[in-house]
Amino acid sequence: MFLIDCPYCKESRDQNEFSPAGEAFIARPQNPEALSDEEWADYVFYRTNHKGDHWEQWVHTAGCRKYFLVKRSTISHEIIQVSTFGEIDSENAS
Amino acid sequence: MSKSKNEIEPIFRSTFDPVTDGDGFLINQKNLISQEVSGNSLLVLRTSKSSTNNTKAAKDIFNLKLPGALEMTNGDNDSKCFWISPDEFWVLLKPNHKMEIEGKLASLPTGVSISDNSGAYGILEFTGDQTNNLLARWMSYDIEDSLKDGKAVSTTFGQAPVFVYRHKQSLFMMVRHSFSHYVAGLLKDSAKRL
Amino acid sequence: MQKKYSWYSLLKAGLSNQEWDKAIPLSKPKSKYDVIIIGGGGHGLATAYYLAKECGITNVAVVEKGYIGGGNTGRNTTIIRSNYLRDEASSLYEHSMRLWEGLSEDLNFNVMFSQRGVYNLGHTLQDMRDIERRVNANVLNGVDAVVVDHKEIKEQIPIINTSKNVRYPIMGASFQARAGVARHDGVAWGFARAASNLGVDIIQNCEVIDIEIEEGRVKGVKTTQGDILADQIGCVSAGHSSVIAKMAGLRLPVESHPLQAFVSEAMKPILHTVVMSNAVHGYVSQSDKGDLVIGAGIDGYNSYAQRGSAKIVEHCAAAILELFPIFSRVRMNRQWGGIVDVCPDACPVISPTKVEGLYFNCGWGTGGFKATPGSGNVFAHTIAQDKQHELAVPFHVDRFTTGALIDEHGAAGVAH
Amino acid sequence: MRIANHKSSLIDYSKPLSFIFNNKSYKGYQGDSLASALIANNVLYFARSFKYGRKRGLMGAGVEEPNALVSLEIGGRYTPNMKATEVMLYDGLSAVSSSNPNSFDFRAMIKPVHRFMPAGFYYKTFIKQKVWSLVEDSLRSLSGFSKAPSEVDEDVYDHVFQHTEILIVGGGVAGITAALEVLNHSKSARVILVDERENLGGELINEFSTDESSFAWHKDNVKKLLKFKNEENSRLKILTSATAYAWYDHNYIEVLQTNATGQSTLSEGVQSARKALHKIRAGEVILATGAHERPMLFETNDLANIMLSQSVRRYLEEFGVISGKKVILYGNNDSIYSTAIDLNNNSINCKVIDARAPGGESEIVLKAKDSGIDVLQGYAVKKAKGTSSITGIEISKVELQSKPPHWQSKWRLNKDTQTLECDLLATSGGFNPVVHLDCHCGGKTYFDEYSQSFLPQKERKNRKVCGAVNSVGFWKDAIVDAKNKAQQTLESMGEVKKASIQPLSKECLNYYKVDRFFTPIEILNKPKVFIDMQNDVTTLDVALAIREGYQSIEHIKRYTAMGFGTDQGKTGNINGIAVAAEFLDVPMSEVGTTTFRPAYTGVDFGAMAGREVGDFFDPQRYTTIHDSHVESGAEFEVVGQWYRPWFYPKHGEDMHQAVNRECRAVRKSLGMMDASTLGKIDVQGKDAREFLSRVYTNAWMKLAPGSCRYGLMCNEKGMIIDDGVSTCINDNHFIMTTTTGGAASVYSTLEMWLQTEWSDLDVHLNSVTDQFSTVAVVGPNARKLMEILCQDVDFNKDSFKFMQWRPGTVCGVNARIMRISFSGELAYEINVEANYGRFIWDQVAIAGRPWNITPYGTESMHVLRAEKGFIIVGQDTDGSMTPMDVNMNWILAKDKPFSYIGRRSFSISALNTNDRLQLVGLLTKDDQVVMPEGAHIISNKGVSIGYVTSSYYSPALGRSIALAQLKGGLSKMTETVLVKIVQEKQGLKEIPCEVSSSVFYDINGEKVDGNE
Ligand SMILES: Cc1cc2nc3c(=O)[nH]c(=O)nc-3n(C[C@H](O)[C@H](O)[C@H](O)COP(=O)(O)OP(=O)(O)OC[C@H]3O[C@@H](n4cnc5c(N)ncnc54)[C@H](O)[C@@H]3O)c2cc1C
Ligand SMILES: NC(=O)c1ccc[n+]([C@@H]2O[C@H](COP(=O)([O-])OP(=O)(O)OC[C@H]3O[C@@H](n4cnc5c(N)ncnc54)[C@H](O)[C@@H]3O)[C@@H](O)[C@H]2O)c1
Ligand SMILES: Cc1cc2nc3c(=O)[nH]c(=O)nc-3n(C[C@H](O)[C@H](O)[C@H](O)COP(=O)(O)O)c2cc1C
Ligand SMILES: [Zn+2]
Repeated sequence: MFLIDCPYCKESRDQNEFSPAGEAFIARPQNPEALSDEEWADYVFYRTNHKGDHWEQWVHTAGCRKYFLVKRSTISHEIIQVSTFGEIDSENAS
Repeated sequence: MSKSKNEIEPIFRSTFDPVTDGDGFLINQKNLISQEVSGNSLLVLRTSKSSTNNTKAAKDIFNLKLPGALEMTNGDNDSKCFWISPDEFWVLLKPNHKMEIEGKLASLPTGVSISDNSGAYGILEFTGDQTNNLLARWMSYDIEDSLKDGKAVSTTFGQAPVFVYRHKQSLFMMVRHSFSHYVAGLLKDSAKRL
Repeated sequence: MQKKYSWYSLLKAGLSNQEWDKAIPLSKPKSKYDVIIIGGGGHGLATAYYLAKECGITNVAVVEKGYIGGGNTGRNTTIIRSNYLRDEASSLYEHSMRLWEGLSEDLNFNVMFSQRGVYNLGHTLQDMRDIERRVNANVLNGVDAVVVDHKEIKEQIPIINTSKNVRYPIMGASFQARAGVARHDGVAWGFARAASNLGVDIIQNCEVIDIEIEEGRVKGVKTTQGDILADQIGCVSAGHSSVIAKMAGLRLPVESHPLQAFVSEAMKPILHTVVMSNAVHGYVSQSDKGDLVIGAGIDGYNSYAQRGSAKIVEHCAAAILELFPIFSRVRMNRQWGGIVDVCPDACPVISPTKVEGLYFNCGWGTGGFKATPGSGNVFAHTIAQDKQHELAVPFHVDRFTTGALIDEHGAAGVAH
Repeated sequence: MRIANHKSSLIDYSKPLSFIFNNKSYKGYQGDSLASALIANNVLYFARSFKYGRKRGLMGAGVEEPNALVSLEIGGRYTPNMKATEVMLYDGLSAVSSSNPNSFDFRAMIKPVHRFMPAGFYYKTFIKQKVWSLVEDSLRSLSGFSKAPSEVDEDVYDHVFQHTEILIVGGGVAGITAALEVLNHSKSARVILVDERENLGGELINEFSTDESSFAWHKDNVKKLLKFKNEENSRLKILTSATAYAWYDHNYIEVLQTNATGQSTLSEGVQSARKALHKIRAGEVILATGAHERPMLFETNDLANIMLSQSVRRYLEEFGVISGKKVILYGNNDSIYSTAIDLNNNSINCKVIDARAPGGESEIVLKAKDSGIDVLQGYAVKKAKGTSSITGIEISKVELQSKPPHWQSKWRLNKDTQTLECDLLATSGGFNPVVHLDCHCGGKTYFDEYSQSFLPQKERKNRKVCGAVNSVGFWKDAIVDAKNKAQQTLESMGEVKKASIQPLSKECLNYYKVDRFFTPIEILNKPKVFIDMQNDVTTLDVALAIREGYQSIEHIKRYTAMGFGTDQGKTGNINGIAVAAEFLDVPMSEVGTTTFRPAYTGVDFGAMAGREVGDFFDPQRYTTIHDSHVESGAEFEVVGQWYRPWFYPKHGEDMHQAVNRECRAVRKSLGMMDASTLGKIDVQGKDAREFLSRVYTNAWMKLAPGSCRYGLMCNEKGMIIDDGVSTCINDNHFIMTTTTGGAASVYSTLEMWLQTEWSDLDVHLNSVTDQFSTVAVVGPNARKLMEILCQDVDFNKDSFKFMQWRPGTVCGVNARIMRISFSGELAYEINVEANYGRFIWDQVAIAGRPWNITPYGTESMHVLRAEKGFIIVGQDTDGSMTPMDVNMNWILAKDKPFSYIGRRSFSISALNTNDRLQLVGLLTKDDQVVMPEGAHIISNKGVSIGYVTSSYYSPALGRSIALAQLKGGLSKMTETVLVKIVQEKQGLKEIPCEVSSSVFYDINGEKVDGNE
């Protein structure tokens, strides 16, 4: 049962207030119509599913209802960093 | 026939009305009393990214100062403003106050919106030193230590979303109408075993 | 050749000092194999077995990073059934079911396949519509299935709560009589023993850490026990499929999530069949040792740790009590998790890849144990012929590009 | 046997209790455990083992006990598989052995066959599927311990969330010390101290009579703790009879606390739960869980009255009982001497067999010798003698081997044996730190040569270990260690600047030293050397597993079932590991442990579920009008979490009759429905239109204020996920409705798009589902009724058109009235603030009497909408249908600039084949036959080409109608297809149907304006 620091509420809350919302940095393509079927499938279905430190989205469902970014180890479940959208993107995420 | 119908005064039924006792108590026992506070209006104020806009809107419309994270502010006539998220504030008004405000809504600045959610929530007030113990049966939030006077948080109660705040000696919990039976059921059941 | 298991051999061993051959010989890697199978779970071992037995390819190694059967094969609730909704899926699972029915004999190893029937309960009108639809589809596909009403359920399972006045009253169920459970470890060991008997090397404590590719074709693997060359590589590593894919520069339409299960303390037999409920999120059977084997739900976050969240397990216990209130004082003895590889359409990928000679068999998610022999069988043929077995064709990874998904969320439902 | 006048610590001799065990009455005292009370009554046999049905006595005194399983009470309080050692005695208690040691047991009778049933027996037998099916049930009936309960639990279980800065697990000397240390040095930190036992003190209590100062320390420090606890605004919680059984991520620890009475009570409305599950989130954890003793191995080591040395001591010290008169102590470490001295002090005849060679004795050994205890050093027990309980032992001298053939077998036994008599053998092979909890969530262990045990990993985030679990066994050192760890904890919390650390004494090391843990190979190769008592796993089973290639400790565990029992191998596993090391010829550290998992000790399912059972299993959501539906006798349908009226039977009507009546009322005159459950989302902001255009497939830019529009929502796969009507309040304000079941997921999906992708859009979403109560007034007479109810709206059909809305006052209440229809009839939906919902419903009902207004439920709603061919997302679609598949191409905007959600997928190949399942109508040739939903349509080859999604009897048409998904259905209009019924319910087999449009009633839509 994770304890997650909501970057908006600025408080640690129990996992049962949050919902996971998938891998981070999967941007919706600007112009889907211009993509090949492979590229589109890659966006819709394919995931990195990283073993190790993993950037993902969570939403504070029962709290402020904000989506935010979490870097969490998928091996130890340790949360390494939380951040709001905008603060971090796929470029400067480490 | 039709005429006489319309003369009937509309009957307002408060959220917890079906589950409270004849005296209006949900729970009434040693060290713990829970009653509904009804008749308030609840407006959801959504704000733009520009904070000056927001501050001004809050001031103009409600004569309220916007609170910071997990706080509430108090305004005229016992009105309150709660922080829900960086762009969402709930304004709790005394009943008669709402009409007055509706007039001003037309002139909302861009990026600011208000929706009326008065019917969506019921408010329970808890007093007595068993309050924390009771709520801890169903809430993962650290109410005892973290919910100090003036603090306001949205969290869960069992599987229901709720909003709680502490004001002076009392703890208040806002519950969505459709979850009120469920929440009342949990509260009454747990109160038996404090 | 290993000695056969029989009453005679048991008697003989009992009189001597229990002299038995190694069921699972410990092998060291050779420098080169025709085929390397990555992952010594049930599916991987079955693949190796059928490669050797049906495809005549015996120069095969199964490379396992831990101990064989230590992945999901060794941590699942062992429910076996073939009553899937879509034709493609039900053909594959039914193929598997037929193999199960002769498996112990085929392997000369009792995997304790117990056909005690499986009930999938319906609690809402829509559940019942879905059940009706699935059962009808099953019957048309030659899969045994019936719809039973709550009275029949009560007759068959007297301890179940069929009261109308509960949160999720039981309205009916689908029932597959040939379905059941098997001894999970036995399945891995039985395949391993039979495969090694045919010449397959089973290499444990050997983790694949890289895949060697030359000009778009696989060359071999790097492992913690050194480099091994191979003409073809089959990856059957369940929760770790994406990790292996990455070594080959690929991505998969798969995510890894924790799925949990728990067992009670052992009791005298009380539940003689398998009961599953999607609506309340739980499923239960009683093992031959007497423990209730209970499967919980899946956690929504990605994880490679074999553990999940308490709330999922607790909700599952509550669900089991909805169905069986008399279990309230029964105690949980142990609880664990596995890493399941979930595909967006709840169906597996059995497929060649862009890399020549590299094949994936993954995405079985929460329900691949039942497919173990069938999956190994079609995957073996797929590798041997370098062409998908006809039952595997719909499970090509390209379906995510073409859109020919085989949506089994209804039938797969809650984890099982 | 009870020792007269033993000044034992826990027994209250003034409170005698009576109880029943295996149908015989006994007496005990307050403070006894069931086990100690039975020892006092000279009961030797408690149960039988799993595989061979061997009679077994007690081995331990606490949670480690593998043998003594009993079931407690009957009926709604029946509890299976309790360890007699963990049941505290109360008056009237009744228990029976899980597997009665005094009655006939088939397993025990087939002794000669046991040698043919080695580990893995079943894998090698009954290999034919048919044979296995025949024998499995009879084999099953031999398995298991207690019978399962047969009645519903009388008691309840609570969950309690707890938060603390520091959680201390274990209330022995280490835990007590740590608690006091942090309380003394921190002003604000909250502390929770838990212990599974009834009293604080742990093993220290056993020191009281040998070491007076331990008694004084205990009294003094427990008093200090209680002072902290009783302070006003106390920061300390002490939970006793409370087991920390699981450790989850981020220091979330679950503790199961048992009510003192073991049952719940109900008096004058105040109830207590039988057990409470504390869900503790701790900043820091200090583990002070102590250590479990482990047994020595020898032949027939499972006879009754072979116990752990520390347990013998515990029975003596805590309960004043002992189960023998002539005691031998056998072990490889100093702890047997403490027990010996204790026994000696109580004038109980005892003798020590020490496996260690003479020389270099520590103080306690000398002390024992001085007090006249007979000590034999350098001897090992080969075998226990006796049939079911021990009568004596065979011992031999231990010899060191110069060139050991195996890694561990440094020693072997001399051939000469002596026999010694005894009626109780107490053994100690050293101690296993209770690392279980620490390993549940990623903690590792390492092998410590000195104590020959697995110790918890030294450093872990936000966790410290102290006392015996940290291999600091001597109580005075445990105090030092605990203070040190408490200091370090405070330091890491920033409560003290620098932790003050004191050194441990020299004695400390000796205390824990274990020598000659390994059992000589001569013994290991004997039959009936039991490792796991509960599952009858022997050394030979382990050897066989290894010979057969099951060599990983995890394989050994699974092949032999070692550690699978209710004790989870607390005493046995370590010996299993040692034996495996021996046979594998590798060090123990290389063998390693199996994985430690929750639960540390068993947790009742009832406690796991807590109060989330029955009515509280899942929220039941009601509309504000719910009471009225109940009063009207409605049957309810559960949709998502909502309870919706399904139909309103009158005067003994069945559903069919009720639905026919309701439908007819709607079509002919007037019906009313509670539509409050639909999800409602308030969409505001200047980009609201743009937003709707992106998430719906159709166009929204031109919808005028005052109008409503139906929308269809897809996911990126192009599949339909939701539908509903959205209303334009003004250019910046819309109210979207969603399906009842889909509300929550649609809302969060929409928020996701806004927050993660389209943060540039000026749009705010608010859920207003609960804000409005919605009463639908439906039927040709709807307008007449509305005109009565609401005077400030013009209901003329040309001014208030279909798909428009008007603000108005209904019976004095502000309302939004939408003219939308899910039935094809003239219909209005009155939306009012929820608190007026019931009032408006009642007013509508009263005012509608002249038209015989009829409330109708979801079933009639389904029939009515099916007659009109309106789909229900989730019933007529299943997550794999596109808008094209349901013949709704008209709802796909072609020229929206933004590629709305799902649109790109419409062009991929598989979504454009002509054999996709498509939604059509089906008309049975025999118009009175109603097909079962879910029945399949078959091709002439007999394979499925589709299925029935919705099927009803249409009262309006006087015939049956159905919707179906049919392969290529849209191009098969008027063709005849066969629907196959596989369950021959009404004697039907194949039903011929005509494929038709999915609109059956009022095809041209003339009814929507109602009666003029
Ligand atoms: C709790 C739970 C309950 C379940 N219940 C059911 C059920 O009731 N019915 C059902 O049909 N299915 C069930 N399943 C699903 C089922 O267990 C799996 O689908 C199935 O066992 C997968 O088998 P496998 O052989 O593909 O995978 P695994 O058994 O997981 O084997 C994969 C192997 O690959 C190895 N590996 C990974 N990476 C490497 C590497 N780099 N190098 C070498 N080896 C590697 C792993 O160690 C592992 O042993 C359940 C799963 C879980 C977790
Ligand atoms: N060699 C040794 O290690 C050894 C030998 C004999 C006696 N002792 C004695 O052990 C004591 C050491 O003190 P200590 O405090 O470290 O250990 P302890 O055994 O006295 O106390 C540990 C306490 O933790 C409890 N506990 C364990 N796991 C728990 C869980 N999961 N949840 C709740 N409670 C749990 C135990 O019931 C026990 O009361 C000394 O009194 C010493 O004399 C040690
Ligand atoms: C079908 C099944 C039944 C099991 N029964 C028991 C049991 O009776 N006792 C037990 O301790 N563990 C039982 N286990 C759990 C294993 O001990 C173990 O937890 C599981 O295989 C996962 O491995 P791990 O805990 O070593 O990671 C069972 C596992 C499965 C899959
Ligand atoms: Zn938040």
